[in-house]
Amino acid sequence: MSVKKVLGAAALAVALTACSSGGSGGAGTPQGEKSFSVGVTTYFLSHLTPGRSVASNVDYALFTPLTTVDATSGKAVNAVAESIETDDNVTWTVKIKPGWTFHNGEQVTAQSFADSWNATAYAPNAFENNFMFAPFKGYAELNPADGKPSEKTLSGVEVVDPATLKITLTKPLSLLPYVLAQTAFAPMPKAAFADLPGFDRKPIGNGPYQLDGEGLAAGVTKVALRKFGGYQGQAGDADRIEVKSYQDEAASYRDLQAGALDVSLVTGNNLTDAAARFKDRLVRVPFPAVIYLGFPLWDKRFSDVKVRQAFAHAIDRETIVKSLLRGFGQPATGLAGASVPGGGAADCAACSYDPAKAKALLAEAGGWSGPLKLWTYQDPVNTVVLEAVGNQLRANLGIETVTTQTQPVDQLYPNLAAKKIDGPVLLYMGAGYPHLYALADQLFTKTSASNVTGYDSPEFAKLMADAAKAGQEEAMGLTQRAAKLAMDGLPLTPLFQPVGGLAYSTRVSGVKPEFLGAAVLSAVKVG
Amino acid sequence: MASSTLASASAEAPPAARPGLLAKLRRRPAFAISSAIALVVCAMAAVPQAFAGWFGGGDPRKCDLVNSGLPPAPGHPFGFDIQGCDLYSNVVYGARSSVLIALLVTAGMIVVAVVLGSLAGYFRGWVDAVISRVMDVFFGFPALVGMIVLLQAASTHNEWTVSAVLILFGWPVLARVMRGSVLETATGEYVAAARGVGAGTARILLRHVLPNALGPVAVLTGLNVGGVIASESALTFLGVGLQTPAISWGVQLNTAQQYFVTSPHLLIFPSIFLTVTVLSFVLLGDSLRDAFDPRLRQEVARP
Amino acid sequence: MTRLESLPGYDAAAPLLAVSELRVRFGATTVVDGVGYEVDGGQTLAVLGESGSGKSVTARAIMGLVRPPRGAVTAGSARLRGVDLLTLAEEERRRLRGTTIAMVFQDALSALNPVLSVGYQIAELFRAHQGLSRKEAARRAVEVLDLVRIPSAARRARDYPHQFSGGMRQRVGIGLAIALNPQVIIADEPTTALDVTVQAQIIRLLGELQREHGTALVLITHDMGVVADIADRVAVMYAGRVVEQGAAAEVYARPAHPYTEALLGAIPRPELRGRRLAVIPGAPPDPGRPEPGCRFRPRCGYAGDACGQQPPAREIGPGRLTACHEWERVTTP
Amino acid sequence: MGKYALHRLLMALPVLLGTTFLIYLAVYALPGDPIQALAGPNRALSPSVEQALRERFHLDDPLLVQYGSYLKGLLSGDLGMSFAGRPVSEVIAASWPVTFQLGVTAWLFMTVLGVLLGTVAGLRRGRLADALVLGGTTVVMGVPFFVVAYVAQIVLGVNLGWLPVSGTDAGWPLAYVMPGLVLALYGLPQVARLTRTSVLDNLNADHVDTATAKGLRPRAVVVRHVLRNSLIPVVSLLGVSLGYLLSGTVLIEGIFNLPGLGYQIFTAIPQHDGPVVVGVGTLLVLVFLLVNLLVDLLYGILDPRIRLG
Repeated sequence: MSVKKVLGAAALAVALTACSSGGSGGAGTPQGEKSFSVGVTTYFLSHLTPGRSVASNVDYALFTPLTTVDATSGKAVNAVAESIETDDNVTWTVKIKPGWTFHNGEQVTAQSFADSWNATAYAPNAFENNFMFAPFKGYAELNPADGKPSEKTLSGVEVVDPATLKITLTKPLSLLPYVLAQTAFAPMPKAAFADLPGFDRKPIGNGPYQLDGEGLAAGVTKVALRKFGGYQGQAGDADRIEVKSYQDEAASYRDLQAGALDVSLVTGNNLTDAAARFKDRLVRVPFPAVIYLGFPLWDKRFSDVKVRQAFAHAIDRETIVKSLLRGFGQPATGLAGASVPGGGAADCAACSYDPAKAKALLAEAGGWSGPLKLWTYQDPVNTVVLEAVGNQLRANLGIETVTTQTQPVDQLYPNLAAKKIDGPVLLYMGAGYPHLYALADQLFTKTSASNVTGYDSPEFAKLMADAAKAGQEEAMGLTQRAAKLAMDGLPLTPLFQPVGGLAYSTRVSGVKPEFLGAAVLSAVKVG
Repeated sequence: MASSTLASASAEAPPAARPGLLAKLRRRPAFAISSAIALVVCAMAAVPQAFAGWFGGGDPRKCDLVNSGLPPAPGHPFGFDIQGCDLYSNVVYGARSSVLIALLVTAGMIVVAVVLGSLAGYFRGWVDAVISRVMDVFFGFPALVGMIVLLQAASTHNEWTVSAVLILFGWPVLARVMRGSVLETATGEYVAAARGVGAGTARILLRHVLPNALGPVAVLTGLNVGGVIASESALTFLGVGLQTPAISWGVQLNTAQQYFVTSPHLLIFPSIFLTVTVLSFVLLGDSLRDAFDPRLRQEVARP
Repeated sequence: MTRLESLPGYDAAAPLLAVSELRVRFGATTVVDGVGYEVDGGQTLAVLGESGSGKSVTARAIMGLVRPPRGAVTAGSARLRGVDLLTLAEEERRRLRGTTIAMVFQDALSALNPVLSVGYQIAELFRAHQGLSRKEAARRAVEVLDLVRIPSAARRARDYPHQFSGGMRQRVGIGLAIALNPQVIIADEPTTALDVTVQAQIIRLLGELQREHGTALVLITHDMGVVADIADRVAVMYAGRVVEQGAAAEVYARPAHPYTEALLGAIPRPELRGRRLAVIPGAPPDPGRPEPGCRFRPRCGYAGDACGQQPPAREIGPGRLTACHEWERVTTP
Repeated sequence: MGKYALHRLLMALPVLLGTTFLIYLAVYALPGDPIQALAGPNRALSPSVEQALRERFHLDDPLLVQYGSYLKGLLSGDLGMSFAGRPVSEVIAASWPVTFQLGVTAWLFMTVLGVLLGTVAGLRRGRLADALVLGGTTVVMGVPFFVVAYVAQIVLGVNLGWLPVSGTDAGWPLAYVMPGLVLALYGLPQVARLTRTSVLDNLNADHVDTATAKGLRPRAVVVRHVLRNSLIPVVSLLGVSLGYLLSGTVLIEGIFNLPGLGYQIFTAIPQHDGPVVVGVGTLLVLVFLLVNLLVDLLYGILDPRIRLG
């Protein structure tokens, strides 16, 4: 073996790979075809099966569920559903519009929905969205505490005829149309069940766009969507959409700046830069979520509501949002922001900044002794906000030693569940569907997995149950009363409602956010 | 016929005493500058309060969010960090964890490397085989990946855990050099002589082998200090090292990366301090090595 | 070879190699301080002195190996038949190296490139100076190895320096020097690194080659015993100066400098067996801190008041020089 | 030499085995719940799905049983399934070309630039070029790489628009120039400095005097007798520095959005995705060992004094 040979082999290898990758990159688009590219985080492209999807804008481009939530009115409106009717909020009859087909031409029928839902609700499939089917009758049989499930289908989902679906719940849920708007409840064609892993990579949906090319595979950072000609809803404008995945929004924003991308989410400090750089091509997106400081109610030091009120009053939300977040956020005056239907009320009395009152309340409660530890999970924004909160608590309450601790998500949540966290914890909670009920339910219902404070109020539970039974208008009022009640109990104090941004290049227009903040792909206009 | 030579005839007189190492070092400007900087950094670490107050600020914890991310202003030469604290005093206090970690890691690595390196080099045979293979594992394994895994696993992130991880992945380089030099020394004639007069293993190791084998390791460790400080900041930057409210350059840089575009001074000032510190330690190590043992250049090249 | 004649200052009557008033500085230290010696074709000049006396530096200066930043030749001349090497253009000088004047180094192991075969290293000479093809040069290299009595030269030409024994390696070193048949060979302690028995062989080989080609040989050594047999003339150096010079037999028989005398006392001789060797008390002066007067004074048994002055080189016989105020006392038995 | 190579390969086996076990142990020992990591911060899996996942990935088995079945799979060529439900072999197949191209690019930059700068500095010792190289490389050693990466992205990518900011769209070499350069900065100072000292050592070596005394042209002396000898120790550094490069891909691929092995391993760690971490990690170690074996063989060819075996 000679040196020359070794070098020669290396050079050859480089040349070969250069050729092979050169071929795949920069595939030209035919003349006259309207196309644009959009950046998303890798999380958006983790899975594309309805039962595993994360309800991202890509999911909504590929699938259209029974309903959608109208971004302007905040109401659930019919999509594939012709009508959704109920008398008691327990038994529901869904009529399906005729003429809808999957990308492979298969008819979208009641059976398509039933198949999809059964697959997700069936525990051994281990689809991540399985938990969403808990309100359905028959869920328990498919998800026994141990052993194999005795059934393979939900008894609460009944195909009456190809156009009619009958849904039975275990208890009333007036907000079902909102729930059904998530891609977890989208239909699946027969072809999917021959090869579920294959379907997850390259799903056949019923949405305005279909997946082009290979689809998802390990190491794929880019998928192409092509306009689906047979779509029955509002068709998209672009013929082709290139979806690129990034580790975080900052990376995709950098590509947007460099002109390699047309639409990108913007978060954190990049918003300030984007506001200056993109001006009117930056859309402010209020997220249907809240960032809050939760109190460990199992910790004796926080059992007195006055202590919790003192903490709540000692935090200067305005300044945190203005200085730290550069105005991209909504200082919380209540649980939910105006972007969440039913939200926007100033239901948090203790959320006003009042250091004097805070000190007085703490003194009344017997003062504070010893160190204070604040917790959150690893996230750049959380960490910075938590540190600011710590500084304010130290300054305004006179607590000497305030430390902060961050843990990975997979450590923090189990520790919270085991009540091993010994201080207030800063967390993010997004509404599962666009309704105040969702947020209140997730945070305060005793059995909810995301009720981390241990809040337990029969009065609250009663109001929520009433709301679930009531009609939509009445339900809203009841939910708001429940939220106010919880806020008075103050198991947690909201800090702010996060605001993100969507920035876009001059090549596109009509960029508007969907419920989770990402751009509605079918609404983007090219040129 | 044993031909005597002039050299042997006059060799009794020692060659005009080796010019003092210190004198030799002092003549190098790189040494003078780098050791001065290193001393200042160490002083900062020991008594930050003496430096922090120079411009009127002084308390790194005195923060006002209103000033969040503001650029340099009178009395605040480096501006304010994102929490509205005086950045200058924070950067000064940041020296502490860097220096502490550098000390801990250096000490730890020397201990581990000396123990394992001597065992392998002195006893050879299977002891050497096992220790050498373990070293191979650590050499081949992408150290950064290993460190991330372990630090993810650690439930606390302070100077001690970060140091422990850095030691774990840093010792093999030193141990290999130690092993080599013990191997060389242990075959030396005076060791054979010591063994000949019946000295015990422990005595031979401690009295004869170690003192002679330690030199290269000590110098190499000196070279390493800059790298340790840089590694700490890299780990912290990745979010697995130190965490707020710890004050460290890595933490400051980690926070600053999000604000790089709008508040570049948050990145620039800690970077300058970090760079200058690492540089001074690297240069210091360089000069020490050149002065003490030019032979080591080869060893460093072939760890 | 004919090149020398076309160079400025050529004088067929001048000695083959004449060094005069050569000064070399390393940094601020003058390590060669006005050295001069001459040697003609067919002659062997032994340059004697202990390590650090400047004998090797003088040789390297003649070869043009003393260059900034390490050191510089500050004065003097080194003439080949009248052509001053030191003022010659570098390219002209390069053409003379190897062809007209060549050098054998002290330690052949370090003087040979460890990663090139010895054949290649000798062949380089033919390629550089005679423009031979790679193949032809290789053939000639084998001839050279044969000439320096390396057994199975053709095979060994492909070997690397570390594969040779010390003596064989020095033969290769000599081969490098004689390959192009130069007129002057400077051998810098060619036997120091070798076993005693091998030393004699190497010296004998050098002597034979010199006689065959009528070369001028400058043999640098600190070992008087080695050169006693083959040297025609001797120059003794001490602390950067030549302290005594003359025909070998004369110098050996009647040293005219206390240092030479002491050196001779340091040669073990069969008739002195059983007695202690003479040892020169004290250490050579530190060239970095020169003291006024005779450099040897601190170690000299003859030192008198005059020795406070630098002794000039005085001619005390035909071709016989000494730099000692008290030389007459030294020569008087 | 063949025997030596075989011996080295055999020695690599226990090292590889040890590596897989250590990685497995580390991933196993990670506190926190892999299932929670899978679900993300805002989603709670139902207990039944959790149970199904635990069974699917054998999360409830003791460490040795898990490791045993992993090894069993490994022997039959099965690297296991990632948590995302894709075969690890597929993950590796998809990612290695990216890492390979990145690694080769960075290696080329490091070698060519490092040797060039080191040689110039060595030959021009004490002059401006030397000072510039020495100063430049020390600064590079001190500046945190991520600062370099961000600045490069903003300046070269966003402001000047010369190079793509991230991703592999532009293909080799364009997409790999910036990340390759940043990655090369890891080892570049060492290579340049070693080349410089090595050139200096050789310039002062006796055999260079011999070559000069032979009357060779100055260029021949420098090329054949100084550079050739100087590069030998550099070759061995190139092997060792591959370790740094592979480590560095973990960071660089993240920052530059390159879906390579380092990126996979970096995202797999917080997910507790043992099969991916072990598979990719072991592959990286294997590559390191093989390249170093090659380097040592090459060393033996370049330097006849080294006897392998």
